Amino acid sequence: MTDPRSLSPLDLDTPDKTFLDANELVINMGPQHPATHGVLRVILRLDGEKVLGLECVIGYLHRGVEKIAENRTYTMFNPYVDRMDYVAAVSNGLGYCEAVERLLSVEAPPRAQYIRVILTELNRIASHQLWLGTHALDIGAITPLFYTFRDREEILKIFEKYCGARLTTHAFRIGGLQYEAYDGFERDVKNFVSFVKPKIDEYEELLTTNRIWLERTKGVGVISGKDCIALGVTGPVLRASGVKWDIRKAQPYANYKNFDFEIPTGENGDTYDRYIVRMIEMRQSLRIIEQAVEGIPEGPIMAKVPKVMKPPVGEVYHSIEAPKGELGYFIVSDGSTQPYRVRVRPPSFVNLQALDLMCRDQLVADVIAVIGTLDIVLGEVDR
Amino acid sequence: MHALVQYIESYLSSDKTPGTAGNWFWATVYVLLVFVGLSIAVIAMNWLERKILAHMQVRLGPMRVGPHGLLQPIADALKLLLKEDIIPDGADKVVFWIAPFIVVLAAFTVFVVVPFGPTHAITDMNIGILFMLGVSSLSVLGIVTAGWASNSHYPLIGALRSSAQMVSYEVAMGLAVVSAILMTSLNESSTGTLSMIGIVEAQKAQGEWFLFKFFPLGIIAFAIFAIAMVAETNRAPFDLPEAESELTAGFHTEYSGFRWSLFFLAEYSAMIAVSSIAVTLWLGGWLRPFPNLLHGTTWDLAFSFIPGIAFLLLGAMCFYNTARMPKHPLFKIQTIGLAGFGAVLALIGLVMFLPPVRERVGDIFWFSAKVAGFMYLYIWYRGTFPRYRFDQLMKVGWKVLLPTGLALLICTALWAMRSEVWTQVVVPVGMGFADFVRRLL
Amino acid sequence: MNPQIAGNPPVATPYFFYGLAAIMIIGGILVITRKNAVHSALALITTLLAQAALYLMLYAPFVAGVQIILYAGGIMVLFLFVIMLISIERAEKERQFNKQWLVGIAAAAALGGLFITVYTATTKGRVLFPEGRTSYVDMQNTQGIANLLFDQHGGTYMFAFEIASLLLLVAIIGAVVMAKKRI
Amino acid sequence: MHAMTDISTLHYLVLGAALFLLGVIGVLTRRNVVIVLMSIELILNAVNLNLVAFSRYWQSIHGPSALHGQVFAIFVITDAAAEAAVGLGILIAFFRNKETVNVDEVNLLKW
Repeated sequence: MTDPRSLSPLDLDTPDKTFLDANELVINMGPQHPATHGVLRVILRLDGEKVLGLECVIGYLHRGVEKIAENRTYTMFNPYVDRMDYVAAVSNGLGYCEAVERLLSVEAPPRAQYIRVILTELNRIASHQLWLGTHALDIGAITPLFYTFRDREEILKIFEKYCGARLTTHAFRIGGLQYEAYDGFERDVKNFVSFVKPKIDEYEELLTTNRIWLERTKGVGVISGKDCIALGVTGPVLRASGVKWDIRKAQPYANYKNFDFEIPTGENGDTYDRYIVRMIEMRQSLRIIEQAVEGIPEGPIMAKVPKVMKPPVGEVYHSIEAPKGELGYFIVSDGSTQPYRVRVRPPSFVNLQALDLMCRDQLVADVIAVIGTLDIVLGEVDR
Repeated sequence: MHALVQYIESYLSSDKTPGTAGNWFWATVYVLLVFVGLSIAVIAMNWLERKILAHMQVRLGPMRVGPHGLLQPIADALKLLLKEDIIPDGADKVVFWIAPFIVVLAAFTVFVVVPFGPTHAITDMNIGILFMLGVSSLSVLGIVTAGWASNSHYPLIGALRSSAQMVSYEVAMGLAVVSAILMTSLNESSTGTLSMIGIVEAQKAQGEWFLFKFFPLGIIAFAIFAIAMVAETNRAPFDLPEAESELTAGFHTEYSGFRWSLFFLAEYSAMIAVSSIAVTLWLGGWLRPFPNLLHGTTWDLAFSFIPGIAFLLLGAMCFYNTARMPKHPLFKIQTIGLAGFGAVLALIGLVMFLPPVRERVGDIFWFSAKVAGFMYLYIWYRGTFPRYRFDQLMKVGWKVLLPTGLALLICTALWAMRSEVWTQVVVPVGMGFADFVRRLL
Repeated sequence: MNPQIAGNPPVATPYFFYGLAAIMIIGGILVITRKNAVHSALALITTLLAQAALYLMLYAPFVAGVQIILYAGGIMVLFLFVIMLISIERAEKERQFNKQWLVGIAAAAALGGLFITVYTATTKGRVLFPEGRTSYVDMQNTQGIANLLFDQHGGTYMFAFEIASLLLLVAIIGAVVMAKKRI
Repeated sequence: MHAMTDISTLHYLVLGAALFLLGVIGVLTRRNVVIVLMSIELILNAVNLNLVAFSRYWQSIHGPSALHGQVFAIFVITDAAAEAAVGLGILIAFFRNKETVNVDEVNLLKW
């Protein structure tokens, strides 16, 4: 495997003159393309169908979220983070709230922690379900999409019941929770867990041993653990390459250290391993949810935080394990009500860097598979 | 008037196809009938595919236009006809204009030789199967030119993919077809035939469908054909030329409105055409199940009731769903419509019980039923399989299907001549070897 | 025309011949005059299909089938494939005819003149092909060709057939060697 | 059937000769190799048409099994397939090296 740092950027204007080739072709995939998951534009240089190199053009969804943060109070900025990774809004909120809590040196009460974990893990399942559906759709299996959306609906219903929103949930507040869990929350979650377990088997039945699926995913978009670390790739992609790194275990936040779960890792770092890792992660999330919902303690849901937040001068970097990888918030406070600077380390953005490395010498169809397997959300890439 | 009735009656009792009899009038009528029937089949297929796929994917599919979306295809057709016909700037206008017509012509012309019954074909050609394969392979020209004329990268890649794919799978398909044609020559005069009607007659004479002939060779040939025909028609899991997640829509990305609908029409009629080939070659064409095992007037009578019963069942299904319709004034028209549709189906079913009709529709019914089975398979594939990658597709075509087809052809030939092989090759060689061994000792 | 010889009725009326002949000639002219190679190829396909129809009129359905499946469906797809592989935008803007085009046309005209001369010299008032109606046995064309190619006792053209298969093998290998970048 | 309206072998020969001449003109005057190859196909087809027409003539004399002309036509088609495959292969190799498809630029015996 080549060192990712040695890859030269794609020279689009001057094709490779050492060998004149009739087949060389530069095509624009996106920004309007069914398989680039939003408004990603990929410039591909092809030799027939083989990818010689590619370049991602991003920024079509740029809204200046980080800059907006500088003009909002800490509380006011909270809903904005939901709009980054909009399929995993709960995780985004968790990361932001915990970062500000660390800045304020407060900690959410245990009950809030438990409910946070439940919602975040539910969100992880929802995010993985959406990933699975769209990824399978990209590879040509249209049916799993509907299965996963059917089941994701149940999670969204719980979110809706809890906080009134389905997608951009804004479920957490700095210092705890805004809302107490509604009546029957625990029952709903338990029902969901028992409902979704056989459904995950159903997805696997359609795909895991499907010969075409195996051919399309095995050995496709291989990336080694070393390259992943060099590129800063995190999340299931990193774990599928054999690196056992999950921030929930490595730097436990919320109260993940109280829960018993495993970190799945792959061996080959190919698309199939990433698929398997995510499937196992869904089951592990269910395990966490089961434990959490059994052990929700009674108590307050909000820590003591001032109405007007003025964190002390300083900076904090707090990262959590979002469904897509390490989601980090770097917040600099100048002691005022508004952050001096917020820098988000979005997993999608960093993971997208590996696309070129993973796609070299593969076919066009593999680019689609790799974009799918990276599980990017353009809202998060562009911010 | 009486003369006309007599004329029609004389035709109905004819034992020749209109083309063979040289009767241009009936040939024209047949052409029109096939054209209309095919269009209806494509429309029905459109609705069925959406409904069946929807039910496989835990959703309802079209439900708004007409009861259970029955009028959806018509609404779609209207929409497509009214849409603006966009020819991209920089496209080769003439070729862009012609390409869809090439595809449609190729897809429709093959039905000239499709035998819906012993006399129910437009004509019976000496080269029937060759004609079908040849003309259906012309559609690749339309696809390639469509992709090229669009002057855009995605259609061009789609066109290149489809030309490579269709040419590759034609080879395997041809080998499978040859092995079936070889089976037609197993008679006293050892003369085979390429005629579509002749192939079915041969199956009738030999008393078994070629699917079960030389078990398992017939089934293997059928399997090769069944895989290759999906690739030939660019359907899932071999739908790379129009892979929407990769090439947006492949060769017809730049097409819209009426021209796009021509591609759609061609795709579905090509599906029906290749299924007809499969049915004719391996599934006994128009023959009803067990024509030899369960023969005799009683069985004939029993089987002749099945078409009517099938339509009655469809009608009953409609009535059942009418009863399940929501009792809401808004659904009144839809309920009535569904009931009316059911009544029409039931009426057709009843008409099919009339002796003169009963005796004549059996062929067409069994042929259509077998083709419908293939159509269902197409939908099922689409709901189940992911898409192959291009190199894997080529690997399957050249490294799996082609060698299997070649081996199969040799095996079929050897099996067909097994007595000759035994007496003229195995026995003499064995004797010679035995002699050699004896001398050695 | 000898009315005594029994035969089949013609497949189609003579007008079909003239129509098809016109299509073929126009197609042929378009093949050699179009700037765009794809247009040429399409014209050639039209010509080939019209010729397949003429084969049918000549009671040669098998050749017609082979013409459609091999020529129109196989060779021409190959042509189109290659035309699309090589970009032709540049070729279109260039001069279409070479420098000796006048000589070429003159040579072709001379050849045409030769044909006419030979025809007039040989006929001298005689009917060139005093043919009767073909007694074409229905549904026997393919079988007849098969008998000639591989009869039970070694068909007349069995050896030629095998040589042709060898030729195709050589062509396959040759094409692969030529077209592949690195072998 | 009226003799005037019947299509004789000669009709086909004239058509074949016309196509042959068109093909010759194409081969001799065009620069684009692809079109030159297509003109060769035109010539081969003209020959084929003659062969099949002769075959009909032969059949009318020697009976329906005298199909030698048609067998020949099939061999010619086989040959055309081989020729097209190799010719286009050469063309691709040529284009890859010289980036042109003009036949009068093939003036080197090596590249």
